[in-house]
Formats: sequence, C-alpha cells, structure tokens
Amino acid sequence: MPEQPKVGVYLCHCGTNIAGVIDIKKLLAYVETLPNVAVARDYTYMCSDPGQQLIRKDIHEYKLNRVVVAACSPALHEPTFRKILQEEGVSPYFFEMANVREQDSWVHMKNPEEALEIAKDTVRMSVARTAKLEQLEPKQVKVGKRALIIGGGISGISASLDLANAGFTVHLVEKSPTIGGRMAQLDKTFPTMDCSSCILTPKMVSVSRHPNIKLYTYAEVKDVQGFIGNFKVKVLQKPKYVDEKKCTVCAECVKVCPVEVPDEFNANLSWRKAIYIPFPQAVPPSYVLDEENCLGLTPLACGKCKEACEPDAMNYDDAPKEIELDVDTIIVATGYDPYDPSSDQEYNYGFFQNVVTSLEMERMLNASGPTSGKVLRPSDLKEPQRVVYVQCVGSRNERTNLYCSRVCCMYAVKQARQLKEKHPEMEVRIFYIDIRAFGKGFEEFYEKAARDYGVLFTRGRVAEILEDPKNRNLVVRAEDTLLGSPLELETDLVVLSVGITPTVEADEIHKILKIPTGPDGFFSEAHPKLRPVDTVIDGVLIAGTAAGPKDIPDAVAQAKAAASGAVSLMAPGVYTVEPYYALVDDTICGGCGTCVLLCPYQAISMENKRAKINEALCKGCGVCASACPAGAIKPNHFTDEQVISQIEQAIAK
Amino acid sequence: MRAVSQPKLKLAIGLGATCSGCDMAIVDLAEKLTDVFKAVDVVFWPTASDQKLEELERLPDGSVDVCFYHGSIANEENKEIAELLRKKAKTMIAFGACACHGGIPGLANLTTTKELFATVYKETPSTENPDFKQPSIDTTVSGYSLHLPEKFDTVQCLHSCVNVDYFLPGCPPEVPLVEKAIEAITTGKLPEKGATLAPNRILCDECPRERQEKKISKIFRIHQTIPDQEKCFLDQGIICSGPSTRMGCGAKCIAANMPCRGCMGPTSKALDQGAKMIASLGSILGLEGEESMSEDQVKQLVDQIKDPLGTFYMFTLPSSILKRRNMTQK
Amino acid sequence: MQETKVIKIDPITRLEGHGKIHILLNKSGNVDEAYFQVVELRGFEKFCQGRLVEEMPNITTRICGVCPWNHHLASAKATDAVYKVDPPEAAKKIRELGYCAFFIHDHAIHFYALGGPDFIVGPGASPQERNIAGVLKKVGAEVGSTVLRALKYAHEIEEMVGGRAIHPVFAIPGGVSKPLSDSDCTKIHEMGKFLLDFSKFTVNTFEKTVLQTKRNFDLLKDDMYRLKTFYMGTVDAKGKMNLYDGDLRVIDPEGKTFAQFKPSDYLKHVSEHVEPWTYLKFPFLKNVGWNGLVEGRNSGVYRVGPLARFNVADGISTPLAQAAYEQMFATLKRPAHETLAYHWARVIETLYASERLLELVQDPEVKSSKIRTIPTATPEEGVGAVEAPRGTLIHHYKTDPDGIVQGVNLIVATTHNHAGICMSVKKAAQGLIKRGKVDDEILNMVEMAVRAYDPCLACATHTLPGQMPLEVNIYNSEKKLIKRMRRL
Amino acid sequence: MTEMADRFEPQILGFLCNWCSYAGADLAGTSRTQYSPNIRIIRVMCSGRVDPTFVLLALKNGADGVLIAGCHPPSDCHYLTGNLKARRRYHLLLKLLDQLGIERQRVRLEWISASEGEKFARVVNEFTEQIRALGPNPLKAS
Repeated sequence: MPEQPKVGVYLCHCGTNIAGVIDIKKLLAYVETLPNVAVARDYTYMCSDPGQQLIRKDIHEYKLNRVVVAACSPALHEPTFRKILQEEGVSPYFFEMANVREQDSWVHMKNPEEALEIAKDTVRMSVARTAKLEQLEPKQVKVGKRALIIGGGISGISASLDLANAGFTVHLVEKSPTIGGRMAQLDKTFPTMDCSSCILTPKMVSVSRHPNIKLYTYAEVKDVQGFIGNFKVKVLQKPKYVDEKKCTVCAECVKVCPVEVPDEFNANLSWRKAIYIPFPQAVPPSYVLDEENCLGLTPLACGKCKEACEPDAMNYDDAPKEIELDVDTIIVATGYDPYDPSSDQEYNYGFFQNVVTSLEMERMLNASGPTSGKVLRPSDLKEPQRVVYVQCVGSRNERTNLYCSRVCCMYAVKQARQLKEKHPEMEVRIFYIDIRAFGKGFEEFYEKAARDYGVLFTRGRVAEILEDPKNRNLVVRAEDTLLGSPLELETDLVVLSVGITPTVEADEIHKILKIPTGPDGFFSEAHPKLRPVDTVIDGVLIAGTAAGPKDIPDAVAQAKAAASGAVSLMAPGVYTVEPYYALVDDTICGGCGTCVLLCPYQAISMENKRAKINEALCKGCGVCASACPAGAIKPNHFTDEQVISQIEQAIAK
Repeated sequence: MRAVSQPKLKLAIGLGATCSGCDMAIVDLAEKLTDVFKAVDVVFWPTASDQKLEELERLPDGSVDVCFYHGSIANEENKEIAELLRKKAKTMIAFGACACHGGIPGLANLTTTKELFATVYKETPSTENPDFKQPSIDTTVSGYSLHLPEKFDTVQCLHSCVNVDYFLPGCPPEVPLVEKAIEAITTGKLPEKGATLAPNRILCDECPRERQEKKISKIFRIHQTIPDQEKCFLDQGIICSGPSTRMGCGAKCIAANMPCRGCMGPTSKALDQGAKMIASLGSILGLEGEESMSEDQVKQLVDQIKDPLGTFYMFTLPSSILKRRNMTQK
Repeated sequence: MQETKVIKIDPITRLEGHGKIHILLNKSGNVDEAYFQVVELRGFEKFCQGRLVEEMPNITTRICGVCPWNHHLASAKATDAVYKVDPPEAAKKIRELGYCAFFIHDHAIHFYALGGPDFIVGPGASPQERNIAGVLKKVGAEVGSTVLRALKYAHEIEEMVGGRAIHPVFAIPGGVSKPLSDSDCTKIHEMGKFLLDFSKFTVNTFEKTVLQTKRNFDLLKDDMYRLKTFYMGTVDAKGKMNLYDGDLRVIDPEGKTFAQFKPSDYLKHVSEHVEPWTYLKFPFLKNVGWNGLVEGRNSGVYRVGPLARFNVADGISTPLAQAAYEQMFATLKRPAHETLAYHWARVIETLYASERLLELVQDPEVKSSKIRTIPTATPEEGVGAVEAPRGTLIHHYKTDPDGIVQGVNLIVATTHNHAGICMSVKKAAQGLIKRGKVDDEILNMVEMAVRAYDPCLACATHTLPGQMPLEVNIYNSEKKLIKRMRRL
Repeated sequence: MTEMADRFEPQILGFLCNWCSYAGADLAGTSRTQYSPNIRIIRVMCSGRVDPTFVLLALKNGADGVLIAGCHPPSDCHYLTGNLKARRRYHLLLKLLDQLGIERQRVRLEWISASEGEKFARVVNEFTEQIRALGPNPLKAS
C-alpha cells in the first residue's frame, strides 16, 4: 500500500516571466485547496539556491513525499529538482514539474485570466499525477573499456587517439582502404592555410601505430546488438587481395595492371589502376586490388600483378572476413558526402565540361593532385583567365537542402585566394547570397581576400549557366542583388561550391544503431544544447559531419567531446539506466506476441509463453504498453494510472 | 468438499434481460455437478420451479447467502428485481456476459427505443402497420389499462445498477468456472470483493494454437478462408479477440475452429476491450513496410476492418468507457 | 361478491421468456377478455444493422439461450443465401446432426422440467412439488438419472458438433467450421443409441401418464383446450416432416393444403399485425387476412410447432416415429386441434430426432472434410428457415456489397403462435374461471394452455426474455387491487 | 470582451510526445508565439504511447477535442516508428468514433517537430476554431 501522498507545491515567479502574467497569489490560494497538498509556496526563482532551500526545508518539516514545481519546462530543470529530492532522501521520481512558463505565461501574455486558469489546471493535473507516481530504482549495468568508432576521417581519428591515449581499447572501422577521410583530399585548410595532409598524416600514422587501436579498413559495420556495456558488433571486411604486412608499396603491380578506372580520390579527374593505393600517405600503407574492376583474380584471367609482386604479397584467395567485436560504447563518425549538383539543371554540371565542383578544384590545386597543382579547364586543359564561384550549391535552397553547409563560403574564399596567389592576373569572382565568416579568424581572412587579393564578390544567386559551343566558354546569368540589376558575364571556368550531405552509409547506421536522424538526414543529438554528442541510445555518441555540417576545427572539437563523453560513460565501470523501462505483468500476459515486433529496440522476447522485456534495451517509449491487448505492460513513470489521473483532472469541471 | 453438518447454502438465481442461456448453463451444471448442488439449497429459481415473488419479498434482507444474477438491466422491471435481490442477498454475483458487461443485447446501445420501434413495428418487411401503431406503456382495452414495462434507451450491466460483489463472466459461463465459484462460496474462500471469478490472463494462455510474433498485412473474414486449425487466427489474418479477452472459457470456440469474440470480457488491467483491440490491431496491422506507407495506404489498410465496434465490443459495449452511441449528433 | 375483476397472471413460470396474462372478468365474475402480454423487446432487427453478416449466426444465438441452435442454423442458412453459396452435403448433414441432438435436449427438458409436471405431478399439486424434482419423485429416481444422462449425452453431442452446446459457433456462410472425426462419430453413435432408448421410454412415459390416465386424457381432449386454426410447418420433397430444411406448407382448419412455398417467399404469405398492448407482433396469413383473435377458416391466425408439423406433414421419414405418428392420429382426428396434444407430438419428435441422428451419424459423408464452400458472389439478400422445437423460424437479411447488414427481419416460433396462445388463454380461462372463483390450481390450468406451446419468449421478443413470472391481480370494479398473487 | 463571454470556449486535451511535439510547444513559448488558451497538455514519451483508451476517457471526461501530436513520419520519431503505430491506430479509432456517433473531427493527429513552435501554435488555433464550430462535446451532459 502506497503511503498517503504529502505534496509540496512550489510556484516559481521566474522573475516576471511567470509572475508578470499569472496572478501567483490567486494561483497559490487555489493550489492550497487541492487534495494531498501539505504545503504550497511561491518564490522568485525556485531553481536558485534559496528557492531550493525552501523545498529541502519543507521536505523535512512537512514530511513531504511528493513535490510539484510549477515553473519552466521539465526539459530544463527537472534534473535540478529531482536532485534535491534525492539528496533529501525522497525518491527523485516522486517529483513532477508543471510547465507554466513555456506552455502558459509565455504563450498567453495578453490573456492573464486564461493563463491563470491554465496554470490551475496544469498544477491540478500534476498534483493528481504525483499521487500515482511510483518508487523507481535506476538500473546499473557494467561497462568495460572498449569503444567502437565508425569512420576513419579526422573526427574518427581524433576520437580514437583521445580514447586510446586515455587507456581505452578502440576498434576503428573505416569503409575505404585507408583512413583519412575527406580531409585527406583537401589541399589547404582555411583560415590558417596550412597544408591539410601535413597536419593529417601524422595523426593517421599514430593511429596505425597505437597499441590500443585496432584498425579495420575496407570494412563496414553490418550489425549491432545489445546495449551500453554489452554491444555485440559484426564487422565485414572486404578482401584486399594484398597482404598488408608483406606489401612494400613498390608499385611494380601498378605498372603491369592493364585496367584503368577513374580515381575517386582525385574526384575522378585522373585514372588509377584496378590495383592501387588511394594516395601515397595511405594508412595502412598497402595496395589494394578492387575486385569490381580486376579482370579476374586468377592467373587465367590476368594475374600480372601476382607475377610482378616481388614480396609475394598478392593473395587471390583472400576472402571477406566477418569480425565480431564486443564493445561498451560506440562513436559514430561517418562523415559526409559532397553534394552532387548533377540534378540542378541551371548549372549544367556534367553537360558543360568547364563547370566543376569545388572538390575537383581542390584536387587541381593540390600539388600531388591530378594536375600537379595546375588549374586547368577540362575542355581544353588551358589555364582559365576568368573563374566564377557559385555559392550555396545544394545548400539554403528549398529545392535541395534548406540548411547551410557552413564551409562553402570559407573554402571558396580560400580557393579564390590560392588562385590569386598562383595567378594574380586571374579574374576570380564569387557569387554569394551572403558570406558567412563566423569562425575564429574567418572575417579577417575574407576581408584580406577581397582587399589584398582582389577577389571579386557579387551578391546574387546564379540563375543559369550557358555555354558557347565554339570555345566552350561559359556565360553566367545572375542578378546583382545589391545593384538590383540583372547581369550576364562570360567566364572560362565555373566552380560550384557544393554543400555537405549525409553519407549513403549513414542511413544504414541509422537502421543498425536505431539512432534517429533529423529531417536533413544527419544524426540527431539527444539534446541540441545540453547533450550535443549523445544520442538517445545510451552509449552511442556522434561526432563530426555525421551530426551536421561543420569545418575541421569544429569536427575535431566534437570528436574530442564525444571521446570524453565515452570516457565518462566507461571510466566508472558501471552505468545507471533511467528506470523508464516497461515491465510485463506476468499474472496478465498470455503470450499473444503482439508486442514483440513493435519494439524498435528488440527489447521484447517471448520466454515460455510470456513476454519478457530487457530493461537495458528498453527506452520506455511505451508503444508496447498501449498496444498490449491484455493491459499487461506498464511503462515506468508513464503508467496508465498516471496518465489517466492527468486526463481526469485536465478538464476543469 | 464441505462438511455435511454445515447448513446448506441458500442460493437464489435471479434474472433480468437475459436469453436464459445462463439458466441453461446452470441446468447443465446441475446435470454435471449433482454433488456440488447437494451443498446448496436453491431457494429461488423462477425458470425451473414455481415461486411467488411474495416469498422472496417476505425473506429478511440478507437472508439469501448468494444470488447469481444473469441478464442485463433493460427495463424498469429488471431494475426493481435486481434491487430486490440485492437487498435479500449477502453476496451478489453478476453471472454471465450480460450481467457483467452487457452482452450482445448491449449492442442495443447503438440505437434508441424510438429507432428500434420504427424498425420492428414499421420498417420490417413482414409488418403490416400502415398507421404505425406501436406498443405503449399504458393501453386501455375494453376499459382496462394494460401496462408494459418501459424499455430503457440504454442497456446497463448489473454493476451500473446495483452494487456487485463478484463477476462470473462468459456467455454463458463455463461449467469449471461456475464449479470453482460455488466451491469458493461453499468453503468461504472467496477473493476480495469486486473480483472476477476467472483467471486474469488472456485467452491466448489456454489457446493451443501455435503463435508467431504478430504482424498482419491482410485481414480475412471467417467466411473468406479456411483457417489452419493449428495456427493462431491472427497470424492467419483472421481477427480474434483472444488477446484482449480473459481466459477461463476453455477456448471452446477456438477448438471449433472459430475465432474468439470476447464474451469473457477484458482483464482487470484493460479498461476498454474495444479500445485495446484498436490499439493492438492498429499496431500489428501493416507493421511490415510501415515506413514506406502513405496516409492513403494506411486508410485502405484499416478499411479492411469493416465493423470495429461490432467486432471489438460484441459483448462489452454497456461496460465500455462510452457505454453507448451518442444520438445527439446531427 | 359481484365485482368486476382483472386477473393479471404475471408472470407465468416454467416458460422461457417474459410475459404476462391479464384476465378481465365481467360483472358476473366470468371471463370477459384475456390478454397475453409479452413485456420485453431487445430489437435485434435494429442493432444487427451494421454488423458483418457472417457474424449473424453468432450474434443471433443470443436471442435465446434455450434454443440457440435454431437461431444459429436459420441464421447460417440465411447467410448462405446472402452469399449465394450452397454448403457441401457434409456440412448440411453435420448441421442437421447437431440439430437433432439439440431437439432431444430441448424437448426432454420441456417434458420433464417445464411442461411435464402438470400431468405427471398433477396440476393441483403444490408449486413446490410441481417441478422436475416432483416429476422425479413420481417416476422414480433411477428414471431421474436416466433423464440426466440423456440430457448430458445430448449436450455432449451438441458440444462436439457445435463447439459449444449453449450458443454454438460452428455454422458459417458456406458450411461449418470444423469436420467430424471418426472418433467423434463413434462416440456420437454410442450416445445416439442410448438417446433412442431414452426417447422410446419418454414416449411410453407420456402414454402412461397422460393417455392412460383418464383425468389427463380428458383434459387433453377438453374443448377448452381446443383451437381450430390454420397450421404451418416444414415438409421435405416427399411431404414428410423435416426439421432442418424444406418447403413451408400451410393447411386450413379442415386439413386441406392451403399453400406450399419456399421459405424465401414467406413475405407473399405471412404478415405481422401490431397491437399497442404487447411488444410481440401477431403474424397472420396474408391471403386470409387479420380478423382479430378468432378461430376458424376466416381468421388468418395459424399455429406452428410440433402439433402443427404433424398436422401439415404426410408422415415422418423414420419408422418408429412414423408408427407413433399413426397411433396419434388414430386417436385424434387429423388435423388435431387439441392444444395439449402439442406435448404428444413433442415426445414423438424426440423419437424422430433420435432416429434421424442415428441415420446421420452412420452416413459416411458426415466424416468428409469437405465442409466449406468459399463464397464468390457479391452478398445481397437471403432468407433462412428451420423448424425450431417450438415451430417455424425465419431469418431474413439484406446486406450491402461488403456484406454489412442493412436490414434484418425475424419471425420466430412463439411469435407465429402468439395469437394462438392468446386465444388458448382466453378459452381456458373462460372454461375454468366461474363467478370470480380463482385459485392456484385454476391459474395453473390456465397457464397449462400457454405451456403447451412451450413458448419461448426469449425468442419471441428477440427481445429480452427471462421466464414469465406470474402475477394475479384481482381488482374491484373501481379497478382497486384487492388481491394479488405473484410468482417470479 | 462581453460578447466574447457567451462564446463557446472549447476545452482541448493534447497528448504531446516528449521529443518532438512537447519540445515544439516549448519552442512556441521561448519564441513567445501567442495562441488560443484552450489546450491542456499531457506529456507522453511517444505518440505511440497514446492508448485509444486515453482518447475515449478524455472525451468521456468532457474534452471537446483531443489532439495527439508526434514526430514527423516516417523517420523523425525518437523511437523510430512509434508515430507510425499512432497513425494506424488513429485511423482505426476514427472508424470507431463514427460508429459511436462522435464527430471524428474531435480527435486530431498532427506531426509537430521540436523546431515547429509556430506550427504548434497554428494547430492549436485551427483546432480550437474547428471545435468551436462543431460545438461542445455531446457527452459532457452525461
């Protein structure tokens, strides 16, 4: 039998935020009349120390066993007040927050009478609910020191190194044959202009050398089961047909390989062989034979590379490996894909040779790139005299993506500067909507580009690009929105500043790990402000561009945040799960099997004709409870009785 | 069995608006359980023997140990009798689906006496009633006034009319349940008041069919398919109320290869059997490929269920949350 | 005392269903008028609208828990017609097999528990005696156990075939849900043999207690229990009595065939009249017309049930029953108008049902697994009729193309007999109540006129039943109640 | 103000999922978007938690309208697919309401994300007017 509820109700003025609209005196007078209310008070700021003291004092003085605070949204201060109860020896789950700010005083500012009525109803509902609240015991699960990091780009690399250095075991899984990710493709990085690979390569090497890091390249996560402290991961590693240990990177195989295919690392501006190394600094430093393009993996078909290989590193019998890993936490750093502008007719990308993407330009600018650093226009391989940048391709546009990709402005400015450095006489013009230079040193960098380098900036969206069939020169039509006049100018080369989009693989991971994505397809954080690297799945964190567009420093910062997040989960050795899981009443359940497949986390199983819920897997959504035709399932803290108690009080009689 | 020395237990069997199937069930019981009946003394059972109402009225209040009341409360007379029996009986047991939940006749709560008269005394094709004569509460014939008890617009289950101590569900209640109940009564081993004298699990528990984890894409009506006798009806796309229905009936309909329609009513944890069926079917129907389903596809999907109310509330409309159809709607 | 009295018999006991009887006495204390009232109404016709038609066999059983089988089967036959399907022979035979067991059960209960006591124990015996207990005392306890055993067997067969004995579930559009296994049939066969013996015994008991007991036999033939009406019942292709299927035949009070038609044409022949003082309608022969509660050729009043079936049929297809049938009509002129002879025909039907059950269970076809025809046609409209223990039962449904019920019409046995019952009550009352003298025996003898029909008001009212308590109110000329006797 | 007095003010009960719609309602607050004061809010973890039983109870208790709000289908749901279950139940529930003689317009399902404070306000305003036009819940009397 639950003891008679003694409820303390606390009305927060929140300065004038609440009290400015709602007549607290009247509200207080009303609240005092509610059943089970032992004491009711009001205070300017309940969340402040003195405010909290009121509650602490009353808990003992009035032997309170339930507390209601009428203030802001529970999303903000529920944890704060729960802590108070816990410290004063009352179960924190006997707390209820009445949201009279976000959902009352702030939305009915011109209607104080109604606002007061709503406050009365809301508090009445909360008080009624507290009577039905139950003592809940948070669950503890053991957590070890093993992390899985998905994605070997700069985010994955940084997170791996931080965790490894802190003494945790890291399994780093990368889908391509080498780590390094998108950053490895970049020439220089804004605003510091330091060479991308110069800062990246050392980190890649230390990953490969680190005793605590187990690296799986050319590999993908296929399945994850279990929960924090007990994830079972299946990784599938594709065959490279080259023994990494034996390969000396002598390149003899490449000489003899008869197959040539576009080199994706160079944005398809150059060719590579079927056997190749993505780029010289690749880690692991080894060739890989891609089977789609190889003539046949057997001496009969070709076998030239095998003959050519001195150290006998070739192994045509190599096969896919399925690797099983047990890990305690997971960091998702699957990165991004550059936006593909082929579908935007106005730019004629793919039709007009001299319309290129910023990534193609980046590769051209790179000394070890396809043009060894020369900027050439694809149609005639001549150096362009006039270059036009088109901003926000695939960003800030309802037809493509609404969000801002955050890096395009700066990399465009950076590339423009590089062009001017190489060819001061070149005319470089950037068509922009507005230049977003918010980062450290960005504004200066942009200023300098315009002032000292003479990069031209024209405000306006490019409406269409036409081509002169004879000389393949391009005509850019746009509106100068500053002058408000249409403008049309001829140019030799157009660079599309393409945005950042989630990778194709991200969708797989979304399904495997059951972490939600936002409308834009990037992974959603548990709380946009307070938990930016956590996901709703305990023990799964996100880092880098997988969580949304960002530049390198932000990606690294977030990676480090994720790493420390993972540390704080693993270091204590145990993890406390919110007791918001659902329970099956064994005396009711008849094992109809309705609930099992409804659970998004496979937390429900059938054990001798009864449903059984794995508390660690359950996230407490309550879908099974509402669906249970027997009424046998009870989701903690949102039980039928609790919700019904609110329903019954909701309508003022 | 109880000691012979004890005084026989005084049992009354009362009834309201009933099909008398419950009476028949008790007759069967008498056939099967003569020794159980030795322990009780049926002081009052109009269906089976002659008794004067006065005899019942004359009995001191609370002098009847137990009353099995079957049938629902559909008119003023039912109400009087129920109230009288409640006075006389120490323990009042709602016996059968009608008394417990309203039963199939409770579907009359979809209509009103007015509508019902129009159909029965006018619209039915064999009725010859040009000037729409209809039964009236008081009629004067050759100088004498004949009275008809007024039919209520809303059929009630027993506990919405008098205080009920125990519920014995089923249409009609199956022998083993009644036997247990009488056993409990005679040995004074009744649970706490308000309890239902049947297991609180759902039918699936005693259903012998093999089950899978539930997902349905197409609904079949019973006449449209020949169900596999070994497999769960729902797994075959045939609506079965078993998952929302209390066990204890012995799953006889299932054994006859017919799905459950819920005559035992819901468990103690389910407030509204129909709502629960909607929640569960709504969840498992179209589960596969739900992500790629358009609003219209969802509508088509649920449109396969033609009569949710009649199917999911076949026996429990009067005890459901809304109890009846709202007639004020224009 | 020369006061005008109203005697209200309310309610009548040992009946299924709910009704009242009012007897109005004139100044001289003789019966002036008598009214038989059915006081409840459930309105299945209304609330079945909107239901899935294939659920009707399950829904309509709840019209009556005493005779759920006839509703279940009439309904199933109606849904067959709605879906335009012809169930496989096996299915029809399985349906009829279960139906026979039900008939034995229902008739036996009536004879031993409800109707029989009047003869066996005697109409004058005290109410406490006038019940099954009293009957068993008279005929002997060992008979009692035989009766209970017979009821138990019948019940078991019903359950084997129908899934449940009370409110069976097996009949669906196009057939039945479950086939019969060899072992089922063996068991049924064994029990069937016992039931046949039991039926023979019952017929003998009837002969001993009624026919060979002068007082009872005189009563049976007494004019106050006679009613000259039309009769309706089902006959097979050979004109023999059939309980599950066939044509409806109507004979006139002289015994000449007045009409014979398919149940689906019932609307051409039967209409229902409404009176404001009862919830129950009065069916009558459309082609004769409603001329009030009067006997004879010019009154559309007709009767159904065991006696009616015997009167309309050219005979019975099973030997023992046929013999008993011939013996009955050797004793009573055909058509027999003696209302109490309903009891006689009833016990003979028990014999027929047992014989027919044995025929069916030995028919290899009942073991066939081909028991379903899946409907393919668009559902529209259909009529299904069977002979219920108490007489002809008609279910008539209309649906939309989805098979959702749009209209329902039900005419059940006791409704067909409604006029007959009213008239029988009046006639008996007139014969029994003289100069205002009313006692329990007299009242019970009035009830006997009603009980002969074994009226099932549960059915009749489709309509909330409950049995008929009996209330006798005697009013003085100012209509003041001066005496009340009431049974519940 | 005075002629407002006799205007019918619908009482609406809203079941909002914790992650999208409740947060959306909070956002309406933080951005000070004003809307009709006719809704009372119950927070549930997921729109898939909303048992049709709750809706019937709300109507029985006199709510003139019931709003169920969750994350946008198909994939915004914090629990991946709870919103899809809610949607199927909702459409089935509407069929039941028809049979129970309750105007289906009294129960409304909406998808409101954490960033759609404006939409939440708009939905509450629309719904309030819709119910106002419909009149009071007929079950209120009983």
